[in-house]
Amino acid sequence: MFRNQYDTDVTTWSPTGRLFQVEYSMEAVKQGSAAIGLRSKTHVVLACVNKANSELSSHQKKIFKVDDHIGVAIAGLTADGRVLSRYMRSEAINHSFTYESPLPVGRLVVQLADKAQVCTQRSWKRPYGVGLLVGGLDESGAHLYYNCPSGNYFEYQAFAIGSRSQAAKTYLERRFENFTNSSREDLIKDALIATRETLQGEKLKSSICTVSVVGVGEPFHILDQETVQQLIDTFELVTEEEPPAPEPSSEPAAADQGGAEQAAGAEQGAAPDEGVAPMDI
Amino acid sequence: MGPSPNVEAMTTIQRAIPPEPLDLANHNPPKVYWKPPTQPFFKVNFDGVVFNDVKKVGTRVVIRDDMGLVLASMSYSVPLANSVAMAEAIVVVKALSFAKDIVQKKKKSKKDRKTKTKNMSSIGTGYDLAVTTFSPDGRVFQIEYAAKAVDNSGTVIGIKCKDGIVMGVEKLIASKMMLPGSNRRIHAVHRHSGMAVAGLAADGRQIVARAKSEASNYESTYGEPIPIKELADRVASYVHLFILGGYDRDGPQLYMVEPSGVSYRYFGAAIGKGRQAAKTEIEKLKLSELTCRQGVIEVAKIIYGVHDEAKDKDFELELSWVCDESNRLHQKVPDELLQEAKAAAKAALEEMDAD
Amino acid sequence: MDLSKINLDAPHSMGTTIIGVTYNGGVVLGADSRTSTGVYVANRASDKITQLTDNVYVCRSGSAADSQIVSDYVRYFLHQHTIQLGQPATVKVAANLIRLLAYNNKNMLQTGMIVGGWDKYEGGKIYGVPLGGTIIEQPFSIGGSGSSYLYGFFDQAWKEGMTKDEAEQLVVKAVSLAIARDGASGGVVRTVIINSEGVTRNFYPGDKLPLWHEELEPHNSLLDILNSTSPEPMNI
Amino acid sequence: MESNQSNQHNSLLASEADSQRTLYPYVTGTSVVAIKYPYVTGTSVVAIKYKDGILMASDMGGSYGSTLRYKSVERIKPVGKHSLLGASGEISDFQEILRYLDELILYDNMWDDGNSLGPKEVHSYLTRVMYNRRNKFNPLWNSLILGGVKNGHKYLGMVSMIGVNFEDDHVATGFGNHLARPILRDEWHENLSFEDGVKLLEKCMRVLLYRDRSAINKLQIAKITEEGVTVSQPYSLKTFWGFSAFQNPTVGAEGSW
Repeated sequence: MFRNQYDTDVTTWSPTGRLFQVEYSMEAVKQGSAAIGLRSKTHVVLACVNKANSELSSHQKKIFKVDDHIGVAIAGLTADGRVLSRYMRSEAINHSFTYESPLPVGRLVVQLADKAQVCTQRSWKRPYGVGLLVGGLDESGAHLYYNCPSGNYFEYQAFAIGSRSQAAKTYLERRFENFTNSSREDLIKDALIATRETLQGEKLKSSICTVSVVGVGEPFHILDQETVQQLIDTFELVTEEEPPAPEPSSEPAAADQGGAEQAAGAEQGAAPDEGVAPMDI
Repeated sequence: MGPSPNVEAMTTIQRAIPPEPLDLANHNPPKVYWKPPTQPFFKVNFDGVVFNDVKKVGTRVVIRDDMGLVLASMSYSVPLANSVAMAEAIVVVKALSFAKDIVQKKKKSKKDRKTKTKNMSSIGTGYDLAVTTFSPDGRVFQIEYAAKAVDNSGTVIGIKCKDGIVMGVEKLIASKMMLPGSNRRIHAVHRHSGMAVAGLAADGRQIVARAKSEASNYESTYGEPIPIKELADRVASYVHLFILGGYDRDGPQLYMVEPSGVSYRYFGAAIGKGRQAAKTEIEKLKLSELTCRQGVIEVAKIIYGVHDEAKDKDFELELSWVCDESNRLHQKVPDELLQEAKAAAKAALEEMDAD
Repeated sequence: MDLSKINLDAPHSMGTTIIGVTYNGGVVLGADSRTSTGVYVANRASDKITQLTDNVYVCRSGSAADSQIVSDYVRYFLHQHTIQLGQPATVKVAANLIRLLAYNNKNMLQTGMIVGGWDKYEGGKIYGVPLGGTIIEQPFSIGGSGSSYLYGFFDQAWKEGMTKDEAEQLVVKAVSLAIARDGASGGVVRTVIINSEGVTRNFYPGDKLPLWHEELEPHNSLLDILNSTSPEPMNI
Repeated sequence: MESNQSNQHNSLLASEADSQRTLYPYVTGTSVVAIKYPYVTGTSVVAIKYKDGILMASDMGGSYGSTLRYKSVERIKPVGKHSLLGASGEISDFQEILRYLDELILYDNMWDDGNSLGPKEVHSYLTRVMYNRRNKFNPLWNSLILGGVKNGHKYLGMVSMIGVNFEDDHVATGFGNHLARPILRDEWHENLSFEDGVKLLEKCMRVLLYRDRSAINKLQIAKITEEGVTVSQPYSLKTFWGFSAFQNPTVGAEGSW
């Protein structure tokens, strides 16, 4: 796995002006099972794929409630994700203690990004190996942000992260322009379809995905399994008519933080002779 | 091993594994391992190693000049070849193409030649791994590498008009699903000043946080807003590259702060990828006659002009001003004006294309 | 009077009259010169108008020690600040530093101050910083124990846009009036005039001050009066 | 020595200090947080909700003991775009609070993200600050009134120096609590026009002027609506002295003074 001498330490610049450790931490996001987020003017839907390490184990929780108006879906190191979502909770609760009003989503996201940035500037630290899709509602409407281990954050209409998220992104890119005026139900439907895209042919079941919603008049909550299954059953009819998903490969499904995905992850990794630091956008 | 007259013509093959184990106790190392080439030649040394356990062939190439200074080095691994001979062949090809690459790169950018060679000579020396390490010729390569990140980032410009300051940023966008406004590069620092940062946006926020606290500390101690010059001086010590614009009792001022810790006042400044072209464009403007409202349009035109559509992804134009029209407050340029500026910039581009 | 009951250990305090007045072009600061320890006059020629920078002075009242330490600190801070900025500090900055110390240490400081000066941005400015650390910009400000006797006088006599001489005369008159009624104020009247041209200090000795109600022309001795060819000889 | 001095001073200001709640010194280890007294103080502030927003009135006096030392103290200040703050009590503490709020609003504005603190948030923040300071036995010696309008919601509340806080349709601090609130209870209603609101406040301020010895006849009225904040220029109210008994107080009360 040794790439070069500039990638052992977070704070060491490569001759081309890149920070390899930070870039590698972004690779960690690709190792985790997919998380998907999309928003309309009034609602945000976060969905994720749950992969258990074995038949006998349960899966890791990947969607967390931060406050009534904010939720987060993660991909990558779930342990890091839990730490960060706990941080977000405490920021949100501190804000509502002082001001008796909800913390604007965009501000929480910047605080979170700043926290992540600190880890990229201390040689004895490591960046958080987790990507977060933060969905929330505040006085300026519904928002969806992606927080990256590099300390960057971006606002999206729709986005997907994690393993095989490219398939979901492709689906979303075809449709995102209509999301602004989507109904809550349509958003959930698109979230489920995008989730299915990442499964590479595996059947979409409520047991392997989690869906959550936050929106006007609807505090953040995770939909229960029966509801999700009902929705899947309803939509399955429609999806049958659409062009089939990319041909399923025989590759085993990635367990969260599992090693199975490493090969694919490395492939997507930053090629060493690429000139511009990819995180710098 | 031995002198090679031309990188493109001749190379030598060096065995990785010594033919027989060394008797370290009685080992008498040869007096000379390696001789530098004579001018004007460069020497390319390379080697291949077979890693059986991971089934890979590792290749190493190093190019040195007549002084023995390393110009470039590279290591690369490829899946295991069928035979050792084939592995050696791969190494030869790799080494040659690498050498050719370097030569071409040097030819391609005559202007940047000096810095390129400089940077190349740092690689592999070991003097370029820590900010606290000087190279024998007294340079800190880590700082130079960090500057690279800044050089590669989107163009950032600032101009001083007669009634205020306008700053603009070419913010590259990775996905079309991204919405405008996030991962900002221009930040308010106090009521009357703002900062446009190049390099990593996340690092930029850190410096902005410092600037904010310097500004509010100053005000709580002295009871009046911090002069822009003083703010520039204070933040300069935190080492970064950015443009600081503000409007204080001495009028509008624009500073560029460099990583070396110096700050100078400018009429117009540009950093990032397109800085050279942008500077040329700024020089054409009659800044002393320009109002900020007009300046906004010009800044937009410049940013659109220097954006390399072929190479770079989509971008978002981020604009801010602090001027009489904004009540001397640092603010985002109003949406209506931003749209007007974008339209004018696009029109100017099309006109140029038509010519 | 029982001299043994005089408390000579009482803290030195400037039961004082201090004044700052703006005029068209600058400011005039004024003060008496009496420092007391209880009822004992510890210093009859003290200078209560203290320089902070080239262009800013402060009038001190209350505890002499407290006001000195505050002005020493502020002078030091302003010195640093002047070097840092490479230009003179404004009156506002000086006043704010005084306020900062006065407010943050209000339970330890017994001093009220008037900051006055001139700078190129705002011109002549007067700031009052009374006990407690409030800061108030004023066209004129009075302070110290003697000021109680001057409120009415200033309400009546102060005019917007006075000349330098009018302003200084007003200050001298006011301080002498206060000296006449306030036991804690006395001695000489000192004034400091600050404007774009610089600083002028004036000194009005106690025997050159105007005489007020029930005050008499001073003499060397009764003998002089007796010997004088007064039309009405003393009636013994 | 120090305490001796401050005691002397206390007696000078006794009437003001005694009218405030007494705080006992709090001993932590060897250090004692001393009791503090207000020095320069402002008197009542009165505020009401009206049809389009909030109206607030206060005079501009700054008392120093019983001396009316300052007469141009602005005791009503805008806080951001949506709020108005009025204060009675220690002026230096009010200035300190304004500095806190200035920074709060500045940092809020610097986000430049379309979110902003409304009156409710500012009031809540002040509540925390006041209560926190009183818990350190070092209160900010003020009664504060916070009014504002944001997104069509009118907000009017107050905080005391010990952190007690509440919302109401009309509020008043200091003497206003005793003299103005009864008038407001009688005459206030939801749909007061701007003109009627101003008249009602002036009625209160006039009564305060007659009966609060710290009040002065130089006041400001501030208005906040969805459109923004306006603080009036300083002005004086006409007073009424035309009762015949005033002309001739002893008529019908022989031997009176």
